[in-house]
Amino acid sequence: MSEAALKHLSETQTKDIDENIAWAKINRDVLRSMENPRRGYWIAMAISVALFSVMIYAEVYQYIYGMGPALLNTSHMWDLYISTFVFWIGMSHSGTLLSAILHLVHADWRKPIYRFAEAMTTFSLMTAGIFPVIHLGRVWNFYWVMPYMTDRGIWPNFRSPLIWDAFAITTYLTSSVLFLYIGMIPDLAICRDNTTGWRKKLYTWLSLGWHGDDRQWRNFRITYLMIACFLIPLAVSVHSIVSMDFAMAIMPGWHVTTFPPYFVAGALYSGCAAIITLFILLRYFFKFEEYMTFPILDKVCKLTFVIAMVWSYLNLVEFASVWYGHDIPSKEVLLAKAYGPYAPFFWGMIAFGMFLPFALLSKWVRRNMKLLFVVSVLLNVGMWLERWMIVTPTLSMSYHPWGWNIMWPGWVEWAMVGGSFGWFGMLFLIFVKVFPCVSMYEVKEMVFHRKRTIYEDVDEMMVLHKGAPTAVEAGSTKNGGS
Amino acid sequence: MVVVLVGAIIVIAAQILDQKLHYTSTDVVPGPIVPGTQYPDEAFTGIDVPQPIDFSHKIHAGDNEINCMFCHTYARRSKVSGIPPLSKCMGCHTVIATEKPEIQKLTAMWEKGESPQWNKVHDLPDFVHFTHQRHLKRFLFDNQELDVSDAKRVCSMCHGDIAEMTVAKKSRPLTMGFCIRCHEANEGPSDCTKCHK
Amino acid sequence: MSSLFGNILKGWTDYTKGIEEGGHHEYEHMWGMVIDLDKCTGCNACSVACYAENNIATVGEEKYVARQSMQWLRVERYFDEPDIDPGAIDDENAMQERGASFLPMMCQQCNAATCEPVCPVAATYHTPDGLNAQIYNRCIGSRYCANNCPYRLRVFNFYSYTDENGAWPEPMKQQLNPDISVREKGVMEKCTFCIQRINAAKDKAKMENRQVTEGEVKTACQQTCPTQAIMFGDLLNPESKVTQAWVRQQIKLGKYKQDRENPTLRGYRIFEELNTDPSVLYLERVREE
Amino acid sequence: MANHTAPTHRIFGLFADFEQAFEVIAGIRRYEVPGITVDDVRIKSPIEHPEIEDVLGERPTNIPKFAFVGGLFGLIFGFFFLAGAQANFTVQPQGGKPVITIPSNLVLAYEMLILFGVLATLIGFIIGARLMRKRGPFYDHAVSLDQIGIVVERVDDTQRQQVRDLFAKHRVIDIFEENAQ
Amino acid sequence: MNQSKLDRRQFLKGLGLGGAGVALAGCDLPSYVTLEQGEENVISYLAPNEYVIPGVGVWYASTCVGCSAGCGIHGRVREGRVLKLEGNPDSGVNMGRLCQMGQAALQHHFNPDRIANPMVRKNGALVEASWDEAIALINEKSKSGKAAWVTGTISGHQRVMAQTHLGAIGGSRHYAVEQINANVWKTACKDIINDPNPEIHLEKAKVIFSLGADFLGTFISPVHFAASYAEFRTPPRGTLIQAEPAMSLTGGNADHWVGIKPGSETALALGVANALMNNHGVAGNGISNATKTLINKHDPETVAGICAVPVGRIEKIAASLAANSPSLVLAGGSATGNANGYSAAAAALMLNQMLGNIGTTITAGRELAYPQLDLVEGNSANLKDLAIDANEGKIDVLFVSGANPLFLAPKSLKMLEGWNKVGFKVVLSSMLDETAEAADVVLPLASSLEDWGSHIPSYAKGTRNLALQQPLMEPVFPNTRGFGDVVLALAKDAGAPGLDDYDDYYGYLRSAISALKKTDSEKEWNGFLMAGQTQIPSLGRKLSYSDGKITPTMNDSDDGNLTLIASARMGMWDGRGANLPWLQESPDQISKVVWDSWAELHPKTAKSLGIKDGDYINIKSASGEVTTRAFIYKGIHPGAIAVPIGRGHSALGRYAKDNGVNPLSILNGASDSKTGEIATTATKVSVKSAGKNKQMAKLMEIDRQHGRKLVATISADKQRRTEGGA
Repeated sequence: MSEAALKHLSETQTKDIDENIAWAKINRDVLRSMENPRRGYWIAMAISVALFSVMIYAEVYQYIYGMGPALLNTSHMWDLYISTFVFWIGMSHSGTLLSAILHLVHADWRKPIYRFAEAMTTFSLMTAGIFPVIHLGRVWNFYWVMPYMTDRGIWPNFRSPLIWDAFAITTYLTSSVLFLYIGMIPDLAICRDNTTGWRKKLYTWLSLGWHGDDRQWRNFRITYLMIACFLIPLAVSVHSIVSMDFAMAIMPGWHVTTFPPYFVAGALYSGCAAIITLFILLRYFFKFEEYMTFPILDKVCKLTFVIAMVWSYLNLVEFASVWYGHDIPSKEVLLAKAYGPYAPFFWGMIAFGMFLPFALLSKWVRRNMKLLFVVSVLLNVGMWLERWMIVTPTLSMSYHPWGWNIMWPGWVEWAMVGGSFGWFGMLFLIFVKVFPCVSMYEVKEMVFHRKRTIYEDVDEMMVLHKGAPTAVEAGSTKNGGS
Repeated sequence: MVVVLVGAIIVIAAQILDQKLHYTSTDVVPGPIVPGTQYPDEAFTGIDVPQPIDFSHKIHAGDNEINCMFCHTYARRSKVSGIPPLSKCMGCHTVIATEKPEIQKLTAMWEKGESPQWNKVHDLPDFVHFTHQRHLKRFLFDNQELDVSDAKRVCSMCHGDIAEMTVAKKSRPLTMGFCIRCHEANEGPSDCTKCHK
Repeated sequence: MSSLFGNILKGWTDYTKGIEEGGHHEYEHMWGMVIDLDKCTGCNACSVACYAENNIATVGEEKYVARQSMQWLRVERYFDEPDIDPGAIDDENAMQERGASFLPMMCQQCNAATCEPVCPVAATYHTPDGLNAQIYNRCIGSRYCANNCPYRLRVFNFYSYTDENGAWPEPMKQQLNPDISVREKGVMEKCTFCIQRINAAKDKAKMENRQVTEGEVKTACQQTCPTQAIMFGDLLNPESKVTQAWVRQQIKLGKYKQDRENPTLRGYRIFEELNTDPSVLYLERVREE
Repeated sequence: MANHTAPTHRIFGLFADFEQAFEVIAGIRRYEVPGITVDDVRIKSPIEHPEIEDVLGERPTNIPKFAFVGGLFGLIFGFFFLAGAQANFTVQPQGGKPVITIPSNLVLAYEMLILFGVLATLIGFIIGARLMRKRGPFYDHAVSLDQIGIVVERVDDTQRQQVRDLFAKHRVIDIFEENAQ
Repeated sequence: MNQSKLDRRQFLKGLGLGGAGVALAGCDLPSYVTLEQGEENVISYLAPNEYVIPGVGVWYASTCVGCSAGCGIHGRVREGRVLKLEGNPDSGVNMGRLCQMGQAALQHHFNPDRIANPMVRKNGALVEASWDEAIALINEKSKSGKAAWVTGTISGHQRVMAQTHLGAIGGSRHYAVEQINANVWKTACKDIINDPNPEIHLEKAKVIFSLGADFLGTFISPVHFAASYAEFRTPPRGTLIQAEPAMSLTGGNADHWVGIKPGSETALALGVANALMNNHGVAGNGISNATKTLINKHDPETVAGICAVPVGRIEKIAASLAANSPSLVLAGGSATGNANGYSAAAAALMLNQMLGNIGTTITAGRELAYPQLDLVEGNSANLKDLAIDANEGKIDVLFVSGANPLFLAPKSLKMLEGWNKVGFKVVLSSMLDETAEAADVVLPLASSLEDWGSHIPSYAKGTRNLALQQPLMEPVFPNTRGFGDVVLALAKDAGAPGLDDYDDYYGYLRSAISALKKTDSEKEWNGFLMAGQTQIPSLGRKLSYSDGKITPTMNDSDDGNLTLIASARMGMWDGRGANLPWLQESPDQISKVVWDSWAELHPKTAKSLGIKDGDYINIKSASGEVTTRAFIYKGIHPGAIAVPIGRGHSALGRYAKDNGVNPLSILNGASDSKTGEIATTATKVSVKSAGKNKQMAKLMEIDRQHGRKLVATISADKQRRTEGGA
């Protein structure tokens, strides 16, 4: 789409979706997005694979030589691995938010964009799940955290927040994969009906014999609702549990009671920011202007802003409670964050996380795709810094001054962090070419219901009884469209 | 109510399952051979280890009924049972069965002042602390029902029926599970640091 | 197959007991230590003895700079008048007027250890001896325990030190103590109060059908200390010197606020206020005014 | 009610216009075809229609029960599994603290509740929606695009034509028939 | 006798590696791989003794030769390997305690860099040779000229053996070289109180005023003094006052640490004496009038100017000494490490006399009845003599053992030039140090844990003992031989009389000690070995006092340069500990630096020179320069810079080589006027930043406790109230 057309669109697009869009066009557009990857796709894929390969190399290196090359040390036993883990867990909250919460409150503007958000949830979790494993000193024994029966009569320690993590992530990953998958079944049936070859086989197998009868739809609706209901408390519990990795510890700067809500808010925040990023990318690359519209983007941006403010508030509450709580070690950690060697990163987090969201209030920013893209990426950089600033400064300044020192991550750690983005990108790129990243049936529903609503508004039913042109007659295709 | 009921069912079911798992093998193997002890068992077929000299436990401990601790004399004094010193072998074999080829091998070594390099049969991992001394005291010397001459019944708890073996063979798995089951059955210590060093 | 649910009722009894009696402390021993900081000269003999006894790897300069060193017992040194800001030094105050302060720090064997509950695989746990044990072979290296130790007394094998370029090139390997494992990379380790010596003494006592006696167990640091500033013994044994010292200093286990009749007594435990309940009692350094 | 042939036919009509399809069901509901009730009607739709379901009447599903049972099982099993494991893990008495740690087990049992709840919901869905079975004979790709299909079951010979007429009246696009015998 | 020897040998032979092996890499295996059967071997014993039980550690007594203190040790032997050393509780020297160097002796024993085979220089390079070849070469060359021996402090039968050999090859010079010594103190004691090695009772003193004597670290017998120090600190608790230019370990434990200008210790002692006489009415019995005149010249104000110490502190020291009796005044270390060192020691003894300590805290020692066994105490004056004699061509054949003159000697002594003038150099050593690398023949010695020997501890209270050293295990390197064995063989080859009866040094030692103890019983001999020592006759000495010569003058040109203090540290000692990774990684007690040298600088000095902590600095004297990193703290006089001795090897092994710098190399060669000791605190150096900055390997980056209650300090008054001793 040309610049001018984009500008035009940004001024004229006022509805979440054009309800007269032809249903066949929806199918066509979405199915087209799954085919014939272009050069940009392959470049992105190559970058992702390259990053991921570096990660694999780093992991092999770490496997052979131990955790030393990551430059972890006696004070800093955790560093980027755990902060990046928290970051990715946070990213995963976007899909749940958009899908489940907005589904429950019947915000139907979620429909064109929730699919990729859910995919993001799943893949972020799959990325996040890597980190607790690779950060283990003896990674080959990672399965010892699982509660399985052995003849040795030993079990994991269920009191450890790390075990809670393992349970929570497993549950969350299972649930979110199912949520994504179940919501996709009608679309898989569409794909099945419109493809040939291996895709047809795949979709036939995956769509479980969906044929859209009313029993299926009814069960589908309730299943979807049930899982959504399960997912919301789950999502909250998952990030609370992740926060307990820190809040349950005794360390100053970690032992904070506001951490669970703070983490949840931060998670939703980074998730929303990531949705904006991917929204813009998908819209641009797959030419989804008609589905991922400016009004929807507006709503996402406003939502992001609101959550950003919640997060900022909780952040300030934490600072205030540390400051007025007058626990000296905690206060030292806070001051060290603000004035110590990590200060640039701390202030970067404040700037990107607390102040940058105000840019989202400007309509001009919200309509300026390139700028908004940069803003959304920076928001996530801010959130990544936040996680780093939670993990590392506390370790640098704990109770015993003997352990005070500054540590900068080694190349292995950076490779892992970069590689995690490659891994996520790789999964996501495969996803968008194998599965529909816009929910076709739900866009149709959205169109259908909105149209009915409009008809009701103008008392259209009267007109219909008088034999006025029906939607079929008015449209170029059988139903709807202009 | 429901919670308690389902919980009770789970517990009872598991108890039954556990009982089964615990005692399935007693059908196959006769009861405890050391009085006053519970004896763990497990389907383990054993591993043969070749040795430089074909020493036959059957001839010594089986046919001639030599007490295990006659040769493995360190067992009651140390954590390791020890391989008998060559001088002990030669104590008898300067006189007995000198014509056999394996004994002649041994004599040759003795004269050269070398010791045979035995291959370890029952080798616990290096991070495990196992003491023969304590186990012998618990099962043999402190056991009113067992005479010291019956040492091999105690030994065979972990080493199998050595008296019937030609070259020693690892006939018990000696895994942590094996140890744990015996410790549970006989109320041995369950503290990790007792065995892990 | 061990009984998965068989012990649930027993566990429940223990649980209620724990509630009523504030934890079921069925301890066989409660090993404790007293370190007199007035006698400690900071000579480092304890630290080297610990290296020798416990197969601790030396790491070399580079890794030491990266703070990946492995010492279980470190002798810290502090200055009373540490202000080395040159501007703040006038001629009157130009130099140290006292010596330094030395602090031997080894695992404090906390009775409410912060490291124990966070280990995902229960590789660190409390033994019936009142020790905070570390089972090396169970450790998966999540390092949560070390993060949660306010004393920073847990060290991690960031590298493998067992190869020829490691800490024990041949024939140094021959010196390794067979009573304690050599830890591989990825394993957390820490001071054990020389648990191999404790276990040897307990085994010996059991062989002789008696209790472990006072003075029978000596930790490597205690044994070598030129000024005998380190005392070690069983706090459950009322006769032991350590118990007597704790009583004399009016310090009780299980409390984080000691109601002492005499506040000028020298005994204190480090970070007692965090309620970690350490088993190491320090006696304050004494200096002339 | 004529009953001279067994009600063995199924008739499937494809409608492009959703309103007309609704009208067909409304017609059946008004007994425009004698002997055919709304219970004999199934629809195949590209989207979810709560409105049509209203017209079709209450058709209960068991999924909430599945979810409840799954969740309850997860909660109880989770708690007792963990408690059993802890009670059996003989080195667990750590520092004199309780063997069975209620708070941590509740956290984990909560996760188990959700996990088993979700899994049971999935099973309930597969069972309730009759998924993973051979698809019925009446299916048209148009259903997954934008047309709505109405299946009338248990139609006997006399009703056949009436149903076809009703369909035709409401601008049916295509009609398929099948004798279920 | 032969039979018992066989037994002993057999015992060692029997201890092959049996039973449990080395627990190596124990943790890395997944637990299901416990099935290691058939992969490890067990070798049975051939014919062990009854008490040898695999899996059970047995303790054997021996003697530590890490320094000349001669601490008794117990070595834990299991499966034929010595695993751990502990102090021997029966030893009067260390009472069961051990310092870090004693602990680390194991790593000397198991060191990977030990010499495995004899080496002979061929075409300029040392190549491995057989013992026969090496011995034949020595026998051929050693008769060719004026021979000499260089050893460290040596005593017992090794001394006898070395001197027998020296006599047999017609030499007369024996240089006992020891960098870290108390020669000045002992000489002063001999001259002034008529006992070179008086008993020093730290535990009886209520105040110790130490002029640089680092008795907890490097002074005479550190472990013994540390034990006495512990008693001294037990209520009623004594006060320690330490005066020195750079903080030593003892200074680190002082109640009052007085950082004085290097070389001004004598003046400080005189100033204190002045305050005692004038302000506290101390009479000064036995002090000559000449000395009193000198004291009167040194009123505290004057002294304060000389020493750069506030007057108040001098008064305070005097008050403390006057109020608490008995007290003890010591001098050593940096106080005696300058041209005026003897004066400092003399002044310290004078103070003791004034305070009436002689006879209470300093009492008479005992003299060995067999002076031929007594210590030849090494000193650095001998190092200087060696350099001079070698340069003057007075030595043709040189035997070196237990000393490393090429490392210790300052460049200004031209030791290497002299060394190269010596025609034939034989080094007996277990490690290839600088001296061994420059030798013509290197004979590999067994380690101290593999060798027989007898030692006289350099300091003893009460009775005198002969400390016995016995092998704890078979040689790690089978082609090495004990010092005694080698020298015995050489002496026999050289035709020394009376040695033909002895096959080896063990036989000699046993018969010699049996003769000494007038017993030939096996049981008693085993008793000696089990105790690790045996008492030998000694004669009491008697103390007297006569003033020593005190010359307080300091010819210190205040040229803006700093005074270099080559400080001695427990750990590296004189450099012999540098190849032991335990000692390298054991942080220095004060600076907490590991694996490298450092230069201590006062913050004021550092500021004026523009140097920050961790900066590389260049220290340049008239005879050379070294570059190391700065450690900035207030425990050093602003006019001084201290660099520890011990590192900076160019040889010795993988851990020592190219690690740190050697401050001895740039000393200017000045020496104590009386004893000839090389002055370690008298070299002027210029210091400038070398630019780079690198993080130092240190145990801790911080110096403060940051409000935490880590080391709490209570005032002595309060302690006296609660624990008595007021």
